[in-house]
Amino acid sequence: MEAAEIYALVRARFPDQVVEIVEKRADPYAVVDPHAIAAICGFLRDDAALAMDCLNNQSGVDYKDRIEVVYHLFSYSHRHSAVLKVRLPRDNPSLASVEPVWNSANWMEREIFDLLGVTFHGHSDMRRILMPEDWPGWPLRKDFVEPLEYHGISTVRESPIIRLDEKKK
Amino acid sequence: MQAWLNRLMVRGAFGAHPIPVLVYAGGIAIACALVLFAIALPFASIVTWVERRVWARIQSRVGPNRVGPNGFLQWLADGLKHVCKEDIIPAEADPRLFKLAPYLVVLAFILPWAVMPFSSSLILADLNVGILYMTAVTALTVVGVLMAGWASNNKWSLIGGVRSAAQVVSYEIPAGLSIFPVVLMTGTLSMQGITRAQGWSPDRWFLFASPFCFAAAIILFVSSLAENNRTPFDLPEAESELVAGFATEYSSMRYLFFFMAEWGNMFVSAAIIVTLYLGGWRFPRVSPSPIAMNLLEFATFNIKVLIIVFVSMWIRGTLPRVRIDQMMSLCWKYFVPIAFVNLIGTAVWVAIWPDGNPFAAWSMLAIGVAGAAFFVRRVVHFARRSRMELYFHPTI
Amino acid sequence: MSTLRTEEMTLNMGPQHPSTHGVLRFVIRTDGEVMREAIPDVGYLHRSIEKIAEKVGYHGFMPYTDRVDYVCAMFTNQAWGMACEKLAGVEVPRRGEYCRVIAAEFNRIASHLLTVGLMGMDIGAMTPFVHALREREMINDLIEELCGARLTFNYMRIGGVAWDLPPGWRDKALAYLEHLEPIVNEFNALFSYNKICIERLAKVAAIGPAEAIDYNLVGPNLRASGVNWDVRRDLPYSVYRDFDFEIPLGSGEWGAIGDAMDRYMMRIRELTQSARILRQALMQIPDGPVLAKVVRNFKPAAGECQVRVESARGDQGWYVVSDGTSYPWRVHVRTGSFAAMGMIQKLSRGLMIADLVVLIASLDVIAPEIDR
Amino acid sequence: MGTPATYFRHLREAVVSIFDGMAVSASHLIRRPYTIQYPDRMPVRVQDTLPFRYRGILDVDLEICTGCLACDRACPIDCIAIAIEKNAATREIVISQFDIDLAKCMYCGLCSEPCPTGAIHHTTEFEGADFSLESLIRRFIADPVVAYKAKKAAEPDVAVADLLTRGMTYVDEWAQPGSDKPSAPPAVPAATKAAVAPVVPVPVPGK
Repeated sequence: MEAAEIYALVRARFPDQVVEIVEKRADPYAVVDPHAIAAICGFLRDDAALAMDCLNNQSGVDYKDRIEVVYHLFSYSHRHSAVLKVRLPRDNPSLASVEPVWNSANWMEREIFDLLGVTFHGHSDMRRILMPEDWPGWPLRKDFVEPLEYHGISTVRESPIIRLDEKKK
Repeated sequence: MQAWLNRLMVRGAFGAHPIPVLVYAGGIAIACALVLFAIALPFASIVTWVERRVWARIQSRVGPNRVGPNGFLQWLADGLKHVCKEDIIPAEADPRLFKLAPYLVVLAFILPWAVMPFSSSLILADLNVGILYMTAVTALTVVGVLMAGWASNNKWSLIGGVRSAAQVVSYEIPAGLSIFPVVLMTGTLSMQGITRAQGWSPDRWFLFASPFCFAAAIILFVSSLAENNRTPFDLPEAESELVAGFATEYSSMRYLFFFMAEWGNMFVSAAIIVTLYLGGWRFPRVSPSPIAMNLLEFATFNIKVLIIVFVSMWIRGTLPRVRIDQMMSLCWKYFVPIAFVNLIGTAVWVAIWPDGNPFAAWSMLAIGVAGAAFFVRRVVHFARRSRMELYFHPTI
Repeated sequence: MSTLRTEEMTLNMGPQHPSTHGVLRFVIRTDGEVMREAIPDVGYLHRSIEKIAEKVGYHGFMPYTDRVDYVCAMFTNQAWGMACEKLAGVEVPRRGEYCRVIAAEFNRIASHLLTVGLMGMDIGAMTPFVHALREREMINDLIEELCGARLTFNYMRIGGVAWDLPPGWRDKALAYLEHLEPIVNEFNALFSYNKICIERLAKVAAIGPAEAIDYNLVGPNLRASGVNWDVRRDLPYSVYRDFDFEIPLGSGEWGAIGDAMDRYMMRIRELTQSARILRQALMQIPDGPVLAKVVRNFKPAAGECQVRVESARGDQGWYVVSDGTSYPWRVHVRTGSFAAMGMIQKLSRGLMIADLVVLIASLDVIAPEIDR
Repeated sequence: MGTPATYFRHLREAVVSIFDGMAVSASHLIRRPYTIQYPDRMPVRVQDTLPFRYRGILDVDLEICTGCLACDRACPIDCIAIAIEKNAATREIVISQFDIDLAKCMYCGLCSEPCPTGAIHHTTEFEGADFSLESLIRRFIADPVVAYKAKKAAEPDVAVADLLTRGMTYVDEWAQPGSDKPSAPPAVPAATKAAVAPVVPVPVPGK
């Protein structure tokens, strides 16, 4: 099934929750209402015609004015894929977890929480995964400033090269 | 030796009025020290070098070849290195037990040398319960290992120690049961008695005496691998699971003791197998001189032992490690029943042919030779199939 | 036995542990030898590669992709190249695509050799490990001649590859493939079909097909569970359409379907399939340029794309967002090891400590790929 | 364990497979080890056995450096620092600094790729261990030098002709974007051939 048909089916089922469908791209996507994400994902997985049995990729993107969480879905039984997007505000973004729908979301949501600060409620184990527990800030946000030291360990190494030519770079 | 000391005493070698007990004690002490420092410790050390070279060749590598000719002195360098290292005792460990454990392990490795039948007269004490003594004292290792695992106060060490205890205690049973067929056939427990009951030619070794003996010898060999914590039964120190098992917290000389004992024990258990099943030191009587004969017998015994040790190195270079439950099921479901069958079978065999059955011996020997020939064919097959260059020189 | 009071023990395994491939850490709750649970703790090798991508530009990020999965860096190279080409609509010359496939398949063999060798080491047999690494060295020699590096290849560029095949390389590569097959048989006789090996691996941590899909397992791990899916065949990229090869599937012939033995054998079987692809690719390689014209200041149009590449550790998804400048806005890599690692906590329940080591090795998790 | 049949099947499988495995490992006892005894027991230095494309420590031939800064721009980690000044009168470029921080360099080869003359190139040298990070900085320029400039005339400068040949051979190894290079690249000049051909006593697979 083509991506457009999938989005049409989703729109038919959730007419108000699908915000936008962008088709003229390499990978077309649908933007959906964050409050309905768990329901839409449940529908996508359980509907026999769609049967999106695999959450292939889940990632977050910080667009400076908003944060998007992107779901790349895939169906091994029908061999088709779809992309869902959710737009969230940058202050305290939070979203329903899709872990009850696909177990693979567990770690990917932890990663998004760790690096972008999106909280997923309904997640079984919302902890930092890659960064240390006490790391300040969300590293993949565009306004993140790396602390100069962490527990007394310097995080930067001064370049030993002194550039004579200061204009460049 | 007692007679020899008596003669010296009569000649006045120890003064006018020697006290015999002291002389005997001194003599035994000197002899023990000789065996220990001239044979046991160098053997245990040198064999580490041999093992590393054999292992390396199996793995297409070269192995240690820098210290001395072909790396022969590597063992000395390693020993020196270990002695020079800091002896660390963890703060949370039980210091007394922690220090005691390596000595117990070394003790278990030294004691069996007392009854080691190197040749017809080179034996410290030909106890009439020699083989029983041997199995009893080698089992002491487990006390040391368990103690080391417990005293280290490290969970990995503890698991290693407990695994070792489970393993050694379990495999004592098939090992013991595999000794009895020979005892049944010879009616003696003395090491020399068992050796003398066999001949120098393979058809008069107990290995080929009957199918039961053959199976018993294999079980004894595998059990001895397990008792010495050798691959495929190196669970107590399982490097990839338990870091270094019971030896995790040890360093310096104490660590060396554990591994000296491990390699030394290879010699001890190989000696048991050689004595029981491979004709011991028996050699055809080619010279009337007792000294020459003893030397030849000594060489025969050691070569046989080294071949068994080599096989165990070779197994170490081939097989993966079994899991603890498989190790247990191998012992209790396979070895113990088979060992019992061997025991009963041998009893029946001895009842039918009290003096052995030469036909059975020759056919067993033929089967053995055929197996070896087939094995060589497989080796040639694999060597030919691969496109790697052949290289027969033992060193590089 | 129910009256026997036992106490649970908490063990810390890693990050410095001989068999936690790289720097993984597990907190293990065990009851004697049997584990209640192993809780993975990752992040010890986190180098913020996704953040670096936002700072170094499209061309400059290529050497960093080597570090995403340094055991099979060709695939990360290729995925990054493909993502950029998809964003900017660059067409790679056919010879370039062939060079990519040849390099990548050699890398797959090298990576699988490492995996099967590590499996040997993890269950206590050193010899298979050294033999596998010896073979890997020979491949590294070939790749070194091709691109000048043995581990972090940086062979591919946006629009093709950086070097053409050197003179005489094709014959050497074909000769190596001739050498590989008897070695694989020998390896099987030495290790794979060894009774102890089969006993250790069979029936350990079996994963059913539905479960594997649900946890997003990919690549050989997924196929070991019987799911017939290979990106090279089902979403063909590059020139994989030109080749005739089989996708081995797990059958559970040693125990349960999708057990550690199935996953292990999947790699052994893919060795020969990769050799088959390589032989065809080396014979069919066309003439022509290997690198398309791509401007130095590479600025794809604003947009986003996802590419999927069948790496040695399975379907690797690269999600790249471009905002039209010369720096990518966001790069996200979804790797096979990350998904597999997320499953270990569930699979570890009821296994023995020795089985955890087997489980890690059979899932072929590589720390840099998890942490990135 | 199951039936007696499976019991004996297990036994037989174990014996047969261990027998075969032992045969394989025994067959390796009579094969030549693969080890290269780096660094001392080799007939030739290992550096001389490495392929021409090997990406070792960077070297710069200042005599043919054009001062175009392409390498500086291409470096993803800024480990190259070049300072140039354009002399408006003579239209010459004066290079006053050319530093490479080898501690930072990741040997990716992106700098030598755009070099027009092959001045900056990877050598086969890789032994870079040193006692301080400072000593890993290679400073190629003590006093400012005038950058090389390709002459319009056909005759290249005799003094740098050899360097240029070497440099251009190096450049030719790289795939040129869009160029229709022949499938088998031209034979490498004799000087580099020794480096390409394997001289090590390495068992070449398939021989």
